[in-house]
Amino acid sequence: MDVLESGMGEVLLQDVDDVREWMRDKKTRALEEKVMDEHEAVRKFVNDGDYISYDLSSMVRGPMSIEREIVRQKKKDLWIAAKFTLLDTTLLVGGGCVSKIDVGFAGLGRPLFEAIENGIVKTIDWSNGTLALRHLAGAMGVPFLPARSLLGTDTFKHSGAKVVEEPFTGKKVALVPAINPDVAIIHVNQCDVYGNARVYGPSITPLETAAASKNVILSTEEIISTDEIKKDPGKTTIPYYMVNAVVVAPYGAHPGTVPGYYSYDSEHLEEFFAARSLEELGEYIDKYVHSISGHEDYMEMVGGEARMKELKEREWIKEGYY
Amino acid sequence: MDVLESGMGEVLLQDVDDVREWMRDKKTRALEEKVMDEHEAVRKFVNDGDYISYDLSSMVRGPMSIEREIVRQKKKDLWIAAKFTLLDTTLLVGGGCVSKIDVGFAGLGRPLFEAIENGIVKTIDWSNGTLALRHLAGAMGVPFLPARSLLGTDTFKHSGAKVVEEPFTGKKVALVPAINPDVAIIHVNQCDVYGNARVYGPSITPLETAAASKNVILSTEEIISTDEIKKDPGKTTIPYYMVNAVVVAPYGAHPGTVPGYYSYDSEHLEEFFAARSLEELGEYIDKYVHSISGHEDYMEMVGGEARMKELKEREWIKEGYY
Amino acid sequence: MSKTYTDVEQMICLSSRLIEDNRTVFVGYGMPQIAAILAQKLYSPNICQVYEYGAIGPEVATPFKRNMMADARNSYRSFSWMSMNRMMAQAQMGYIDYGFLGAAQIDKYGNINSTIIGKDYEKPKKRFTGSGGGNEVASLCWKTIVLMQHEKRRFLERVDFITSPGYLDGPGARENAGLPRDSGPHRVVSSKALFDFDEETKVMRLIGLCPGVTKEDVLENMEFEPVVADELEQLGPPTEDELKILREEIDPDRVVIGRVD
Amino acid sequence: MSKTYTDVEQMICLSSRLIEDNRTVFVGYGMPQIAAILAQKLYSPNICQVYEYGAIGPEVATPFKRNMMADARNSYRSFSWMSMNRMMAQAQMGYIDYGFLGAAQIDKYGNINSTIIGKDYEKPKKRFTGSGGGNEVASLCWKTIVLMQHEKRRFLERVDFITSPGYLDGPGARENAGLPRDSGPHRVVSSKALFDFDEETKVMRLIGLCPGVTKEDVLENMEFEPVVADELEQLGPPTEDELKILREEIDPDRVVIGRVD
Repeated sequence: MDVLESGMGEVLLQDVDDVREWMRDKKTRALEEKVMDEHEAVRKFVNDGDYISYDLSSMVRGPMSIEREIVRQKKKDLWIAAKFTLLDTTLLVGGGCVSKIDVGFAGLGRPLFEAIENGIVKTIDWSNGTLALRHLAGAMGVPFLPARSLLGTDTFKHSGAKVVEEPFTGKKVALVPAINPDVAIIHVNQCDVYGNARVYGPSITPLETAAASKNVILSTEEIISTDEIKKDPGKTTIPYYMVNAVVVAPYGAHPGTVPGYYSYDSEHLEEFFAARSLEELGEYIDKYVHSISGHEDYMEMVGGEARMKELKEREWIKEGYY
Repeated sequence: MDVLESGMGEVLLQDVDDVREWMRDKKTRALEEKVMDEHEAVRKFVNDGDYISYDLSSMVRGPMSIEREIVRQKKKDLWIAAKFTLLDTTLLVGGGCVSKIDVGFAGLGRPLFEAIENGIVKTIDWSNGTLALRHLAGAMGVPFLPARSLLGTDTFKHSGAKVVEEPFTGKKVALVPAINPDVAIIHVNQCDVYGNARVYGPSITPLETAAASKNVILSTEEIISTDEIKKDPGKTTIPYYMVNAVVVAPYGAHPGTVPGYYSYDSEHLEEFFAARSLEELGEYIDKYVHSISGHEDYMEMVGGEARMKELKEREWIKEGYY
Repeated sequence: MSKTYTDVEQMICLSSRLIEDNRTVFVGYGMPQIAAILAQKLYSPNICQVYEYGAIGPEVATPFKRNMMADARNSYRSFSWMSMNRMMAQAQMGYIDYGFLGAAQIDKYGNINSTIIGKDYEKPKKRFTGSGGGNEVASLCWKTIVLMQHEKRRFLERVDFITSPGYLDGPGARENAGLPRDSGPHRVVSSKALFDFDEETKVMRLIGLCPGVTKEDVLENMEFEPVVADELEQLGPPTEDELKILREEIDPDRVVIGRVD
Repeated sequence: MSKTYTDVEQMICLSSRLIEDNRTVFVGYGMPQIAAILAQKLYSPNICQVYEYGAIGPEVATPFKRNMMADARNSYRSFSWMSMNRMMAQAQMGYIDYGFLGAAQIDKYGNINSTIIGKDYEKPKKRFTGSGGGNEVASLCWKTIVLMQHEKRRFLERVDFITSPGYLDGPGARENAGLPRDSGPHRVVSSKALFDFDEETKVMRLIGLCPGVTKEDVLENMEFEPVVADELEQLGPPTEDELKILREEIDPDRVVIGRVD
């Protein structure tokens, strides 16, 4: 099982035993209330230079309010896992927070591409599937997992994967190294004050990301009681002991959507995508992030209760959610 | 990444590309009705010499009616994956169907142990966790997955796992080879005629087992409409295209329980466990399997409607099921 | 005679006819989403669309919204909602018959580039989205169908960056690299023509022409020379039915399909 | 004076006092299940029990039914219902503080045998259940507590078969084998005594005596000689509260705890 080939991409390697120790010592199994506001959550758990992972995006259930707070607090030099991302990467890069991106899907729009083309941020190319798999490896407490993708491509060459001949049947497989992010940011539909959380609908990797990460910030549409959680345990996606902070953030995915809850805000999205350069994106960010103090102000700014009601009504599909 | 050590246990190795080809050619993506009776399902999909895996057991949601049919049809020389098993292994071994057992948990009771001690069946020792992981590997289409258990033990030596030094951080890890069973037998709460199936409650590996297996027989407490499935897709554990046969088997887990539906039959279980030798177990099997023609007769024999109603009433916990 | 439909409509309609019914189809971001909806509404009602974000078998609600993937409409009335690792696993297992992708560039062996233009990875001339789920789709599904604008700068001898694998550098190369046996690019649908791949050389092969397009027109707009089939199929234009559904049901604002000038 | 409680009651009560509150506990099949229920009812209401069959944090309904694991009672009012691979992954990640196991045999390094007695694997003198989830629990949880009937044939110099790892053959052996750092056997609760493990030699160490049991009584009933602590704790008998809950709420039919002769 010799290594036949190694990708040249930089990888944040961590010893699985060091990660285990962190999970033992720094995450509590006590039923402690973890509710705090976004300022405190980001101040406490996001540091310059951190590796950050957020969950499902593509304008769907993205943890936008927390990401805006990260920009507001001017966190620097972040390394982000951009699996299936549209708004998120662009916002964080536009806010000057990012130095490296593990690319699954780098998002859309010129400002982000401009930052890459100009060398402002460095990319390490993977794929959505292998980034998801790296989170699964991180969540399984193993140093790597095998895959039959990446092989033969330049994506492989620029990734940090390796090719080996496996010892059971002699197949060539790619091995992808585990990711254990410093921080996970996940927007959920419901959770209790301890962090037992429900995610409705299809998903990228909410459980894997929460399990693998050293610090986990949940933002949630609403808090429900632990009794309600216990009445339907099959709905719990993330157990409380993986979670460090719970931030109540109704409409926290705006301008994106939370399926079954509210539609994305297509008018606002046009404003976002109208930014065709980093400079123009900077103006958007000044307006919607730096000029205001937090998510509550933001919601007022984008239309308040009335607008939210409208977005809720636009979401006519309810089946299968809640 | 040299192999440092290899377990001596026999492994049914399959080339992942051969398995892929089977999944392409032998399982249909068409929405075909797959409902058939237990006789036909077992006749069609279980062959002498097959590797068989059943899902969650320990008297919970075990596919007992199908297992009784396998005994009734006197299938021979089966190799079974005994993860978390109590009744199932004992019944199949008692019925003379089994030649090899991959042991996670070999079950309880003297008859089974007698068969092993006398060399009637051969064991290959693993653990529940690594057997589950081998099914996950099979369900991921990779030849193996890594684990940090088994290491250093005689369980490892008698398993078919290997130890390697992995190439990212130099850790020693165990690699367990994929299982792709010839047949999976899974008892589910509900499914539609195509095999879109719901399993409620915690579980061992229903999805992994269905995905990994070349033929999948579902037995189900009830059939529901596809429309109902589509109204709540988050509840679907197994998608239809993994499934080959759907057998309607209300109370199919008897004398075990289906959580939230009906309790186990403790009185009948005493009769089962009263068999202290293979010979006595043979008498039980003659009575409850060979002397009758199938599940319907069996249900009559063990008390019919009245008894079933009783077992349903005993199951006072309903929260979280359905 | 001016055309009564757009290039995008042509590509979408043509590709929607290529999906066999009763098959699983791994649908990529963008145009393929629309083509899959059209296919299901018109030609192959029983395809089972699957998406990297975890939806299995949705009846995608229309109208389709630009840039949207994974929202409630895209996931509507699925058979099951799973997650990315599970979907990729199922593709890896061989459960997914077709992959359906768009791309920025393709080369003669069907290798796809959606990462960068230019040879300097650190400072690319142009950066695109990267693989997304494309690498998995092209690696793991049995047959990949690629949708491409037909332009010379997009049909290259060799792409600047192989994001997702075609036949790499020819016969046997996929298997040698460890990719699943018998998988690979199946069809390329461009705004001018239809291609498959030559069985012996694994080079892209011209097999059909869009209405009003000549063989020369196709070849002039490609950097490499494809194999050309002995007989070229004359491909039909978008039908009235197709256009009606596209324009009235699927994309009434014409944000993806565009408008005829 | 005849005893007013059984050996099993002694072991269950003693072990129930060992679990710190606010910790995750991976509970194995059999006696540990009952001990965990008792612990949660009496001493550590906020432990989070986890089970290999996927229940996280159940408030197990009583009375407890013999041989039952994974049924609705065992899963009652959980925080989450998952599956085996996910639970094992979480233990592997370091999320699970305690492992709680029963065993047929144990040796001086805390290695557990629940597979066979005899040296011929093909034709064992006696066959048991095998690992179950025990190998994962003993490998992956931080601290393992083992419940054992105190008999000479069960406390061995070396078990016939290491089903689940203790300290293997001494200091450093777990780490050398690749097992997680700083994990391993924490306590052994027998029907006569309480043991931990000597930090330097990793050999089982006697630290406490059950009521009415002498050190000699303990040592005579072990094949190997454990390290003996300088001071031996005098362990209390089952309390009235403990017995009441055990006999009235948890196991009224006394199928597990048994009856005093």
